[in-house]
Amino acid sequence: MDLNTNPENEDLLEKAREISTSVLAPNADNHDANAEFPRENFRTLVETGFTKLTLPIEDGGRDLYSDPITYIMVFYELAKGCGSTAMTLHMHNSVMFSLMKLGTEEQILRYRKFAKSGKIFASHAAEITTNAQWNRDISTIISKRNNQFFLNGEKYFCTMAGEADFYVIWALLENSLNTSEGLRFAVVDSKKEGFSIAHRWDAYAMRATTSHSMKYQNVQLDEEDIVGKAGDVDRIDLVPKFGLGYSAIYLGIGAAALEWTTSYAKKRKLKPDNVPIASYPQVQRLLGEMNISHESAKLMIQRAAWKLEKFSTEEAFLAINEAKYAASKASAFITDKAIQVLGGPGLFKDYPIERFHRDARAGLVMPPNSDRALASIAEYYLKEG
Amino acid sequence: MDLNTNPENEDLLEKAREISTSVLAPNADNHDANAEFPRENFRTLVETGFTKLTLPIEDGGRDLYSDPITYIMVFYELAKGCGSTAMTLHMHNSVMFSLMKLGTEEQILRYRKFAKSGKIFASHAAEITTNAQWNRDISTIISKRNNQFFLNGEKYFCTMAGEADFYVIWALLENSLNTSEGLRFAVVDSKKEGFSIAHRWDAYAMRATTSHSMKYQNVQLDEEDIVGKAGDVDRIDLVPKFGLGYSAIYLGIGAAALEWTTSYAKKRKLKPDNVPIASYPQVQRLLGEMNISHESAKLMIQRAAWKLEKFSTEEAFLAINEAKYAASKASAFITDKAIQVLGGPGLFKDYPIERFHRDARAGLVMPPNSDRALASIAEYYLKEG
Amino acid sequence: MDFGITPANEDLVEKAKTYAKEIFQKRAGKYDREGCFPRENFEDLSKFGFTSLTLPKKYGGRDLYSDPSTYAMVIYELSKACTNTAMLFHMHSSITHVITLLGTEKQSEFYANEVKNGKIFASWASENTSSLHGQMVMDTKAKLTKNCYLVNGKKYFCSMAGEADYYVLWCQLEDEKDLSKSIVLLVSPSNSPGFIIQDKWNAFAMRGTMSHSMLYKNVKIPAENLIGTPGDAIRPDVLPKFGFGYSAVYLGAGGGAFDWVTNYAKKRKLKPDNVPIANFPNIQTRIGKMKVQLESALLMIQRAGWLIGTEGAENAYGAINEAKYVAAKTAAMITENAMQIAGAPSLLRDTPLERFHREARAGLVMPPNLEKSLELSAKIFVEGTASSLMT
Amino acid sequence: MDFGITPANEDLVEKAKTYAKEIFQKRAGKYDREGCFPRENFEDLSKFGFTSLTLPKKYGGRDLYSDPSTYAMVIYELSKACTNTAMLFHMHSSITHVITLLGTEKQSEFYANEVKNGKIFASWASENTSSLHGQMVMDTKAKLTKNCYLVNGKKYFCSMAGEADYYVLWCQLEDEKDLSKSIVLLVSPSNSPGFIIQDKWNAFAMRGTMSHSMLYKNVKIPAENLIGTPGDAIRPDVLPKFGFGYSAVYLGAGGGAFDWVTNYAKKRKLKPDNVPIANFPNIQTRIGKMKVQLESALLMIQRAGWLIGTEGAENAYGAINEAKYVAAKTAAMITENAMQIAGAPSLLRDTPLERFHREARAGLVMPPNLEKSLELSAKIFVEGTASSLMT
Repeated sequence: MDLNTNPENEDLLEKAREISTSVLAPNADNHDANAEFPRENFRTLVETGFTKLTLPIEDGGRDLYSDPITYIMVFYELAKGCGSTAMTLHMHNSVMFSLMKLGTEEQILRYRKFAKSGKIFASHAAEITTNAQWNRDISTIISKRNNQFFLNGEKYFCTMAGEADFYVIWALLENSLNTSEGLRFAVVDSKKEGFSIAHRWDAYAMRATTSHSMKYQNVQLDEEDIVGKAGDVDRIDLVPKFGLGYSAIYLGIGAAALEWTTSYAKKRKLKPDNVPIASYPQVQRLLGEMNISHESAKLMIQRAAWKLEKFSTEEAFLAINEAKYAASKASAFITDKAIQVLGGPGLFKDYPIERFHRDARAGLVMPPNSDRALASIAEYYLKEG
Repeated sequence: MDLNTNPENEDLLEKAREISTSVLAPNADNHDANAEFPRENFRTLVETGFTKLTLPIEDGGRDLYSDPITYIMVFYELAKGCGSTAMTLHMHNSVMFSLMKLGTEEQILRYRKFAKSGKIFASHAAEITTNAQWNRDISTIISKRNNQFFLNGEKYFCTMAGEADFYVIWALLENSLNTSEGLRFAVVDSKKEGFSIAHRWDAYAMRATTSHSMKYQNVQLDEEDIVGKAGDVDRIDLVPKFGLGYSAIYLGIGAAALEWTTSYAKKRKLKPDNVPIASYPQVQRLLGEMNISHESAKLMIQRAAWKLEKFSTEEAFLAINEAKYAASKASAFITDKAIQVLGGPGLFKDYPIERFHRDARAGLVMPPNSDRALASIAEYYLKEG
Repeated sequence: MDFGITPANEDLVEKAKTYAKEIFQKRAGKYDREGCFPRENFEDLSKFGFTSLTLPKKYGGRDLYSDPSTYAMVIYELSKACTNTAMLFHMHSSITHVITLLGTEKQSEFYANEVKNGKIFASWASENTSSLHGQMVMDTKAKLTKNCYLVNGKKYFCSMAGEADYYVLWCQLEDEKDLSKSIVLLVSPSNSPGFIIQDKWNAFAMRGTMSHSMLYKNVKIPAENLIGTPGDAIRPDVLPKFGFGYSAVYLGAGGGAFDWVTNYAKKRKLKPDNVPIANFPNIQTRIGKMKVQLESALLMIQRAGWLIGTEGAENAYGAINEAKYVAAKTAAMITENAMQIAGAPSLLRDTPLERFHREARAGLVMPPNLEKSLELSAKIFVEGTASSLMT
Repeated sequence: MDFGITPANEDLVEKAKTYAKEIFQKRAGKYDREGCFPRENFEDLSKFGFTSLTLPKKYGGRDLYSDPSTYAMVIYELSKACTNTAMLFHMHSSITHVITLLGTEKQSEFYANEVKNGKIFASWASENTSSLHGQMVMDTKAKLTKNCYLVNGKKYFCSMAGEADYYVLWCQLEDEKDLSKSIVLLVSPSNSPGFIIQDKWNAFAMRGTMSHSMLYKNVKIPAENLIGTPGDAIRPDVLPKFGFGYSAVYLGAGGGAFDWVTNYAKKRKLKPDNVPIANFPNIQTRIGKMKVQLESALLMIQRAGWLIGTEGAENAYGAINEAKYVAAKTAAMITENAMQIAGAPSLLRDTPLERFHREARAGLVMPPNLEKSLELSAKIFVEGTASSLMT
């Protein structure tokens, strides 16, 4: 099991670290407080090529889904600076990857061009459910009347709603037999008519993702806006890739909490002892637990990425689910303990800890939530084992 | 909510404490090691009237199910000395109580006489399942051929198998419509023919209960050996009473571990410090957790008993389930932490801690096991609330 | 042990439930979001007579600290709607109780009257020692000059700073190191000069408590505003009472989340099953665990209350700490599970779950902190006495 | 980080799996119940060449300590069948490795030959300091008189006492306090006079390890049986290796329970449902949790192994402790859940669950204990170095 990142892509990791520290982190609290999309972060990300990570190399991309270990470590690093930015960038890169795989030649050329010019693509899949893992019960419909296609429906947790340039909306062709046959990606210019925000994203966590609920009313589509064909949903295995990225991002949030808390504990002194609290046994116990929890979860996401690289998505599916569960749990745990290390000041908004704590919580409840992840791990394992 | 024991029955508590310390505790490790029934304990319990606790006062009993708080505190104290003894005595007293409630006048007179002369009654209900709470899927059958009744079937976890004087076997009349209509108690002299031990009780926990699996092959019964009539199973609400006693017994085991560990921690010193380990913060942390866990669980069982006294069994059902779960969890937790306090020596058979640890485990898995208890708490609460 | 509500005070718990449900619940989100003092709630509490509950009966109060279990249940019910309000109500009720307990007849009458006029009292004790460290250190000093105390120092977590009408300052008399002889309570009208808000309270949790850091710069307090004799405030029959109420406050965050989410689970249906999620085994397991823990925590609070009532706060010190520990843990565990049950929608501010989750978090870190609670529980259990452990 | 088994040694893990399943599994219950040394297993291990795996290649070994991950996986597989055997195999393998690492050419050759003749080596270090306290204290003293060391002292947890052919004694040279200059390893044939079993090993867990307490009364050991130079045994590149193997041993108890119970859950059906209990959501949740933890623990062990291999045991010290912590916690958690899944039948000795549960318990208390592991992890993480933390 080789968990090293590909040397060819090492530059990306370094760049990610730099952007994370110097651009993302300084702005994160503000974006969080105002629940606003980190536009200026994206300006940097476009400039540095991070919006083209998954594009083919001949297009100036890095084809990074062929090196999943680097892919996840990049997002792990970015998430340390700002979870919301990392999440939205991951959505963009993942959906872009799918469009490249599923589009017709013309579509591919078109989206490439947009991507190269810095356009941002959002992926809107979730519908109202809970506890469901990969929801396939889709009621957003593409219908056809007089050679004109129309999109109608409602989606939840639409990251970058009102902010992306294109929305990639998971929808069913009217009258299709089942999801496998009828699922398509409607790729729609966000400036089109018929979109409305049904419910603003005023959330506890990941506030800067602006994941509003969106309503689509007779959004007009042309045939070229519809990507994919029957069976593609089974072929592409996109959803597990999303999941792998989530795990890296949620773990990055925990890693940031660990780093910040450690450096705090090394400096903070209390009267009358006047030694850093890092030398107290209670604090060491907490830091030890946090550190171990982070290390194990990191190995779990690296292993999942390695499996994705070496084997099929199908074969990596179990490991990806395990990684998602482990990473979410670890970050929730780490940020809980971080607050304990700080004590009362752990509640202050002056410190980023409470943001890390909130953002990490999203990992536990966003689909696939922990209970569902566990059940599918068990089902899958019992079938295989 | 008055959680005091009835002053009239205070003598029982004191006696229970005394018997527990001076008779039960000294023998407990031996009975455990040899998986043998604590016969000499029962001699003392018969002499001191503890086998007649639930009989009517006019029979020299104490009618103790009318004072459930004292009842459970008596068994809590006894369990500190020997969990297996407390468990088997509880089975005897509880099933005796039922016979007094459900028997015909002649039957009652007969069983009273036996009980007064020191006979021990066992209650054999469980059949092979797991995860089921109150199993009603009974396949032990009472059939009738030519005015003679026969008992056939197999039971698991038959406490005092081969040791009690009478077995009270939960069985169904042949061809009955359902459990509610057909359930009867077959009260059988243990010396009758047709009993065999299907599987010896060589268990991890509660070893001295000799809870073998029993097989019944054409055990002959007379009509007078069959107690109860259609609908009794619903009326009597016996099962929750069993459950309440379990919770007290399992908590008693945890309480014994807490007491023993505390006294150990006050004495044990380590080189080079030479202060009792009770003064180490890590040990205090553990003892604090153990103590708090014990206190809360104790309140939970007292509350359940209080509800059983003041309201119907139906109304106390939720609290009893809650108590069973809380007590089992608390004792498992306490005995886990006790081993941590001791460190390596926690593994020694020279100390009773490992027995407490094992016996406490039975509380988690014996029916109603923890998962089932939780589910029925939720179901019941959601219906009520 | 005879737990539960004294019949004579039963009306108070019922009233608290009603106010909570009909009035305070609706306002809780706003106070939290805007981080502002729940003034309307305090106006109502005053109108309903709740702000004088802990005053002696002769001053028109209900002497509720003599019935600690009921006192705790009132706080618990308020907290299930608005944890901030419950916390501040507890601060006000405790300090007015202490003023009339330790004060002179004249002082008691005067301040009781002020309470009945709707005045609100704050009490500020915390200094810059972390919750990790046990010993009390008091850097705020009071110096007697002529008829006035001159107070200088800095306090943290000053609830209702800039909002209350009276501040009760915990300070140490200069030139005396032994806290049990030198700690004093001084009452100051909040409009006296010298109170400076140093760090605005902008917190993750308990946002409506307005617990700014305060600087005292030569605050002048008339000598007659000294309550009791030096050291009284940390008398073992006085100090633990403050801790007792916290358990009810924090458990309320758990109780509120539990009520909300069980109700949600009964109604919420998912495609394609179309049965309430309350029927799912995993959700039932969670609800069962929450329910058992909630009941245990309530009993631990009632036990502490019963001990205060029968044995005095000094001898209830262990039980008070244990109740705080269990309550804080339980509230955190319940809100965690409640969010898991509700799933992704729990992140939205439309549901109160994320608010309860944050409030419960405060219970885990605000003093007495969990580690110290455990240590105290062990010491008292092992040694059988609480002596000299309290400060 | 390139984890996993070196292809050259892949056969060993496969063999270990096969032996475990076909031979050792069946015997495990007996050794546990009777509390006896797994002699038949050691005879087989010797026959299969496993007892010389850690010897240098030139002495016919496989130098397996140079491939720590494979070493750990071999132990893990053995432990899934019989945790006692795995533990003793690890003790023997580690001390024979250390002998050939620190010993002279002549010593190495001699003892390697003895291993190949089927001799078993034990290593006794523990003294009566509790796991709660960190610092190593050595009261067993060796005094050089003429050509012999005279050894006196008392040791605890002496695995294979009365069973092994050679005992390696950890003692301190008299008149030198600094352990790094005075701790010595002395090899003694087990039939030398002066070894007295003081307390028979009668334990709840790891019953087959025969870890009696031993008294040394004027045990005479020829001076030439000194291995290495004083202090070598606690050299930072030597000592941590012992700890590394424990994680694989204890995790094996979890792995064994996991395999058994998932298989059980697939087959076990209950009336009236008649579907395997593996279909029940609550059981799936448990299995999912167990699986994730097991995978994480395996990775943590492999990471520690990889670090030993690439950076040396000294620099892997933090990772070794972390692996031990996670492995012990995981094994305990898995056996706990496995018993819950199996329900009441898990109490019966017909199932191996209660045995695995007990063995896992040993992992929680045997050194390095959990508290110390956490502390070490934190210190190394915070300070970035393991220096001077090891003894």
